[in-house]
Amino acid sequence: MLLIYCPYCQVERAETEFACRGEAHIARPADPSQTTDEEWVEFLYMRDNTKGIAAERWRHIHGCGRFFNAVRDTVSDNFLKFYKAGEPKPDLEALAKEAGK
Amino acid sequence: MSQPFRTEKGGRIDRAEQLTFTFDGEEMQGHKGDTLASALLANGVHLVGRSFKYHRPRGILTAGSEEPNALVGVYRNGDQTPNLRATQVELYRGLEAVSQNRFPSLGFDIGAVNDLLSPLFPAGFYYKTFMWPHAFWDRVYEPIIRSAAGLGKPPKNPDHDFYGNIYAHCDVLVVGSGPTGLAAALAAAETGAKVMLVDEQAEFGGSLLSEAGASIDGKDPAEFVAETIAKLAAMDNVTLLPRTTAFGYFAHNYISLAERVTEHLPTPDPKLPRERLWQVRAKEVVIAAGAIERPMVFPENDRPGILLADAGRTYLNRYGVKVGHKVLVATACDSAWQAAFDLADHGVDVAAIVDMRETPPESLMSIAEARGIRVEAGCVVTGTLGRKRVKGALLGRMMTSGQVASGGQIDCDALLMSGGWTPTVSLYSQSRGKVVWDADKGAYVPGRSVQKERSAGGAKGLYGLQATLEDGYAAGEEAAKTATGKSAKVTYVSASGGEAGSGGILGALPHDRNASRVKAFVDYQNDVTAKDVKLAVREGMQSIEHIKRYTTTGMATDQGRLSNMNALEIASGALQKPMTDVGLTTFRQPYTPTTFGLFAGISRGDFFDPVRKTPSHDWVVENGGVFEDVSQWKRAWYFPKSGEDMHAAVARECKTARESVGLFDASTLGKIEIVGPDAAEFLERMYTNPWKKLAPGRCRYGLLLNDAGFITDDGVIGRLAEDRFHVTTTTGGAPSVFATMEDYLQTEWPDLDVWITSTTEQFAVAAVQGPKAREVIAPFIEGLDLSADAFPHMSVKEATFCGVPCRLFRISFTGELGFEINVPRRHGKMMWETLAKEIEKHNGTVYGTETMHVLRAEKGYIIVGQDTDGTVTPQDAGMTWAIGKKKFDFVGKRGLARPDLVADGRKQLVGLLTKDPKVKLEEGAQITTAEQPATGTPAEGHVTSSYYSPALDRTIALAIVKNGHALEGKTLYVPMPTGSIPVEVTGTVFYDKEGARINV
Amino acid sequence: MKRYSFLELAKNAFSAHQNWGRQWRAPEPKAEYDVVIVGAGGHGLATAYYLAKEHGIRNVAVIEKGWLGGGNTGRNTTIVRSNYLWEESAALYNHAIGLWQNLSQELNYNVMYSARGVLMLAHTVHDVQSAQRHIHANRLAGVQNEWLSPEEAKEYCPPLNISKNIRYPVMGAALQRVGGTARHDAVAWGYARGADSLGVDIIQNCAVTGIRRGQNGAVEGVETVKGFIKAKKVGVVAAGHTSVVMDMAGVRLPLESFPLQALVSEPVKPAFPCVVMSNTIHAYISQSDKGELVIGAGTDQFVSYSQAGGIHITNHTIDAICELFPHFRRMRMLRNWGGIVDTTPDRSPILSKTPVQGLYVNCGWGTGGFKATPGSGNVFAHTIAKDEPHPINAPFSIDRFRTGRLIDEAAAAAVAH
Amino acid sequence: MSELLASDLITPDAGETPLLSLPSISILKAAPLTRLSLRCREAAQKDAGAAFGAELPLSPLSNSTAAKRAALWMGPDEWTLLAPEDDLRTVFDGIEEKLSAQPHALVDISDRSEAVIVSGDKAVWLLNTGIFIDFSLELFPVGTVTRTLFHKAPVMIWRTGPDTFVVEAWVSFMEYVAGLLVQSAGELEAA
Repeated sequence: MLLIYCPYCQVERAETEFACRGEAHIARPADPSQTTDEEWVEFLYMRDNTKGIAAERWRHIHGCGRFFNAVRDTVSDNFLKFYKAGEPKPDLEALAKEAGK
Repeated sequence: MSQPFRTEKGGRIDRAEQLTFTFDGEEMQGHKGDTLASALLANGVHLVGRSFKYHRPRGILTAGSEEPNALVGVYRNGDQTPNLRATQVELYRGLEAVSQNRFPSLGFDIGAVNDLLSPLFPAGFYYKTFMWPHAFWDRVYEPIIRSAAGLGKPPKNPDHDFYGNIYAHCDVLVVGSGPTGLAAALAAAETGAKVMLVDEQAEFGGSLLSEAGASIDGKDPAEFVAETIAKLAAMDNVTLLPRTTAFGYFAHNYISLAERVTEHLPTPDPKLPRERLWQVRAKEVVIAAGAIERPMVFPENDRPGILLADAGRTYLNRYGVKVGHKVLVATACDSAWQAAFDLADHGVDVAAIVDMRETPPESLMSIAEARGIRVEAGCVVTGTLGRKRVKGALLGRMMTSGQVASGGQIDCDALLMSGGWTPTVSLYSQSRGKVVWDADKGAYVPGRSVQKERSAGGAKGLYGLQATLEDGYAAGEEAAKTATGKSAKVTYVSASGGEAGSGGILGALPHDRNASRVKAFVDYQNDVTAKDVKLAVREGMQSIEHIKRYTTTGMATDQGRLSNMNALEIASGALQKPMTDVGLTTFRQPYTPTTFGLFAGISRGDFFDPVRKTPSHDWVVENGGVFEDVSQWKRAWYFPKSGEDMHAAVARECKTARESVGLFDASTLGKIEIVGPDAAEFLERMYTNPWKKLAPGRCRYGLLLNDAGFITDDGVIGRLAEDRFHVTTTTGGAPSVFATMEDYLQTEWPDLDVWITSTTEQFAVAAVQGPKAREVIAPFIEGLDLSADAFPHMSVKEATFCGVPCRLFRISFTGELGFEINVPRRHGKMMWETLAKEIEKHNGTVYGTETMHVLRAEKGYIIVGQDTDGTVTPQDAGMTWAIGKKKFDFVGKRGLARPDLVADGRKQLVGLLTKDPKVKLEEGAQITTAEQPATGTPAEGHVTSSYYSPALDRTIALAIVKNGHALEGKTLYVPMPTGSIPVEVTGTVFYDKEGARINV
Repeated sequence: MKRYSFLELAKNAFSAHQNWGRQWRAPEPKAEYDVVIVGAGGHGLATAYYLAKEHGIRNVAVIEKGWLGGGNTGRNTTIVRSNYLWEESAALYNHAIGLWQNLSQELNYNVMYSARGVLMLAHTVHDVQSAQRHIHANRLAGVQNEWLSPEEAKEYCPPLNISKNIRYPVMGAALQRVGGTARHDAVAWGYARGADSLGVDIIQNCAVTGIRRGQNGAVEGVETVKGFIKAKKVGVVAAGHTSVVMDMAGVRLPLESFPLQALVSEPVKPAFPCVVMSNTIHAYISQSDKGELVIGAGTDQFVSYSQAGGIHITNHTIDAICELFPHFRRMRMLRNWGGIVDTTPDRSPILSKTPVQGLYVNCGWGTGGFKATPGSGNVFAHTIAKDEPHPINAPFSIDRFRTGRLIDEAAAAAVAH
Repeated sequence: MSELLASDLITPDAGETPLLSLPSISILKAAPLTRLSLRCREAAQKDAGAAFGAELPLSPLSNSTAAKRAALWMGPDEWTLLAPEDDLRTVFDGIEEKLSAQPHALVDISDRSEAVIVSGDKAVWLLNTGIFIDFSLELFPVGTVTRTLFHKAPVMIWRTGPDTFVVEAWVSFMEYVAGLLVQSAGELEAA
């Protein structure tokens, strides 16, 4: 059971308070009608499924209810960073270096 | 004295308290402080079980949780627990234990024939045979294999006990309370850190409790233990947990502990849980789990009476039990000599110390000499005599050639062996740490820490009383400092005696016997011999994981804690590769087998999952209603009157609702209040329908898709004000719809000034449906003109019901005149009972979900999840009318334009009428064009809903059918085992097609 | 290859089993192969076996990062069944059942396929509707599946608690009698031995580090820790690691890899005759021939390659087991482990050609791959050999996600009203 | 913030007998309350607090209280406002009026949940039988409020005293929550 920091509540809580919502920073096209089928399937289903350092969406569903993002090493399951929704995607390589990966 | 092998004095047992217990029905005596194992040994009982495969007689091998042989079943007041380690079962008055895996008796076991046939049963034999004749596998071979399976008998009755749970946090968790753990706990505690000390044994102290001849701080080790524990117990920043096993080390320093609360008590208080699960988040962990002794792999090393040397010493010093009267000690390291000396000091005849080493340390030799103990240096045991109890041992002299020459035979009634020590790295391994090979120590020891833990003392291959104490203090101090930043002056104490020894051996010992005929056991419980490991290699198994799986070595209930190192060495020899290239199997949770009930905890019966009830629940129970589970909710299903079956009850409810009036509890429907200047814009983006022009006071049916274009939910949405909507969802869909809305709102459109709040449980909802609906509610509604003109279909207004503020919807899921009254939940019971009484005046009826389904089906209203299944689009469902044509976008709009969603030949929602109006189709039944379709014919579709319609006095059905909308009037078939049923494709509205009844 | 039989066993007993040969070689990779299969799990080994056996393509290598059968093949709960909803799925899994029934004889290796029956419990009215739909669809598709009342279910599985007083009472069950279990390691080993004997090279401890593509974009071979291996065709069967391997060829897939846990109890005397599954309360249980209760848990909610899941997932599963089988509450967990399952949006696998010429992929089995092993390998071999899908796996293309023609097995489990 | 508040706003339901009453722990059903969910952006926070009668706490998991008023932080733009049962209309209308010009959402959720008061030496222990939170006073001081899970049920925990907690749950979950609290406390009666 992971230990997760909520950047809004500013506390660490057990994973069971949170819902993971998959890969982060996949924006819904502003005008879907202008997208090709390939672009739409990319948005709907295609995922990096990264082995290593990746950014993902979490929601503090049994806490403040806010969505936020986290950077996690999917091999060790250790978190490298938590940040609020809307904040830019961090430099994953830099984070990886810090974590000595 | 009834216990012939009990020492005169010494040990930590309470000799004053005599306890009677039974083993296989035979009554015996033991003492408070005994384990079942020590008590059995005190009575001279070594034979306690039979091995898994060959049913060989087996005795107690160890004194700890790694015991592979002495597994027993324990019975107490109707409950039975299999496979308990006798070495861990604390003795209590009246304990009732039985041996396992034998028939008819432990002494005479038919299964033992396997031992004679063993040449036919090498490792993996079952992969090579039992294949012919084909049919014999199911009928003959497998049943035989299965009946031979298993050790103990499974429990026969539901468990009477319950299990507790507690979540805890601490700065430093110390696992193990030997010298290292005690020192660590003390050092950490003195800094003021929150410390938890856990030990799997009944008493704290670990090896210190069986130490003899050493002293700590000038005191007897046991005294040091008592004082230290007393000191710790007095500190309120310390939690002491004996009888508690740290069995799992998970991500982010989450450790799970199993506390045995009542198992050791003769008469447990029924208010206490049998065991308690501790779920601990520790800032730092000190693993002080110590090390365990390794068996020696020589022929017939499994006879009852053969134990590990340290176990023999523990039984002697801690429990006051002599493992035999004439004891042979076989070893390759120093530590076993101490066992011989202690035995001699208790007047036990030590037949000899047989040490593989040519020249054991002089210091030991002289002590042995002083005690007149015969020493056979440079010798190995090459076999043992006896069957149900060891009678003697064959000696072999090691020659420089590496060969072994026969060295005669020595009689004994017990044999203590030691191949050296193996650090307990299980928890470290579970923490995902990678062990590293330490050539000097001849052991795998913890490598770098992956999580916030440190191994100390024996657990990292460090031995000797003084050294382990110091290591413990240091580990405790560091851990506390890392966890809290605090440190304190820790008073180290020093020890004398208990020095670390040297020596040790891995793998199979050399011998002069016929290798192909003798059995030298590596994994006792699974009957894996050195031969088996070599065979696996011969057959091409190169990874230790393959060898393990092929031979099953290390897969017994000790998870290979005793066998892994010896197996590895034998494998590496056979592969002619260094051991480090053979690989290593990983230890997994749980550290020792852990009770299922502990994991399940309070989750049983109604606490298995919350039971959600509506305010009408009690009334429904009192009035004989039958419930159905819908997600976590209990919903009234139907209300049988006396003598009515479901069919009759539902028929009556339907008829009454259409002819007069029906009352239905709609409280479980999801409700979401959407408020803010952008509320309409938000709905516009979420739902397929247009919302901006919907006037306050009006309602509209809303259809929700996912971005793939498929229907996910629906419900009526009322506009209460410019900036306030009351949204309803399906019962099961409520949480996911809310989550989806939050997702889009927070992450896609955070700029919108709108917020959503779940009001599902704010309101109780009564649906009053039928021609008399208006008359039924009129007497209780104030502040609202209910007339058709003033309050037409699809209206919503705030008013009062019996003086209570309510939201009144005029909507219908039946096709009849209908109202849904929302009152604050606390008034729900009142509202329900008021209306239930009122409808009686109109010969109305209460109705449940089944009738609701029939009534809506007669009108062709869909149920999301029943008539749709996640692959259905609005077009498929014939609901194109629900899509706002002029809308720029909505969730699912783009998805709907994908090739397959606009392709021909999609399955579409239609009505079906059986040619024979009496025949009711089965829901889920398949539909074909051919009357007698060949097997494998693709179905044209399936029946989604099917009922008897009282209003039409015939059966009706809804179905998803390929090109269905174009097939109206055509005949299709529903092939059933009993024959094919012809059906006509129709529209989805069966009743009141022009919809006149709804607008009265 | 020395054939296995009881006689052979008896003969070897006299030579103290000194003369058994290797079950498969440990060859060094050749410079070039007609086909390289990436991943020596059951599916990969089966693919190689059928390439050699049915398509005469014997110049094949199976390249494995670790040891063969060490991934999900050796970690699953060994359940075999084919009573899936959609014709496409039923056809695929039923093809596998057909092969299972004769697999021990085919491979001359006892894979212990045990048709003890798979019982799938229904706990709600919606479950019942869903089960009925499956049964009707299966009957038309020629897939064996039948409905049992709670009483009949208990008769088939005596330990089952059908009391009306439990939280989610058993309302009935769908039984597939030809469903059951098989010995997972034996499946990998049997296919390995079979493929090896037909000339296939199984190369273990040889991680793939890259997939080389030529000017025209077509596959040329794979880079490995043991050097470059030329290949006309490459089939990727890497389960949880498929995304990682396919990324080397620049192919994106709709996959997410989740931890999936399983556990076994201590071995006990026979107590459980069949396989029981409950999707509603998430429990899968059977008893191995060794006597262990084999229990499948759910997946964690986040992508992970750690092969370790959270204990709360296990707790929830054991909740359910103890609720359905209250007398197992005193049984004890012996071992708990995790695997990595690659799942697709519609919970159906991908068995398909890819946009890259000569590159084929077999993935997305989620929690249900083991049961399909023979059928999957069989049709994937066909796809590679013929460079076009077998009719059975044609619907399981990558393109279905673009067009929207999903094979949505999760859909039927849609929550109702 | 003191025990006072419990007696000022959170009061045991007069009609109800205690769910549990032991020397070390008591569980009492709380009387009905006015509960409002307020959502708004920063600009409106001051006015909202003024209109309500207790300022909106801005630091996470905190509360602010005044006579017969309590504002609980639920999220960065979400507060639960507590007032006596009878003040519903006045409070609701008061805030609506004051915020009429500013984007916000005010929703009556008085009936959505029920509360029990858990107090006594063993209160923390009892909550920890089902909640994975460190309730030590350093990390969870008096006045802290949070939503979390109690076993399988969503709850709101509000510490109103060192040994006193208000445990709130949606009404249909309360039978589960209260039932488990009472059952788990059972072992405290063991000899």
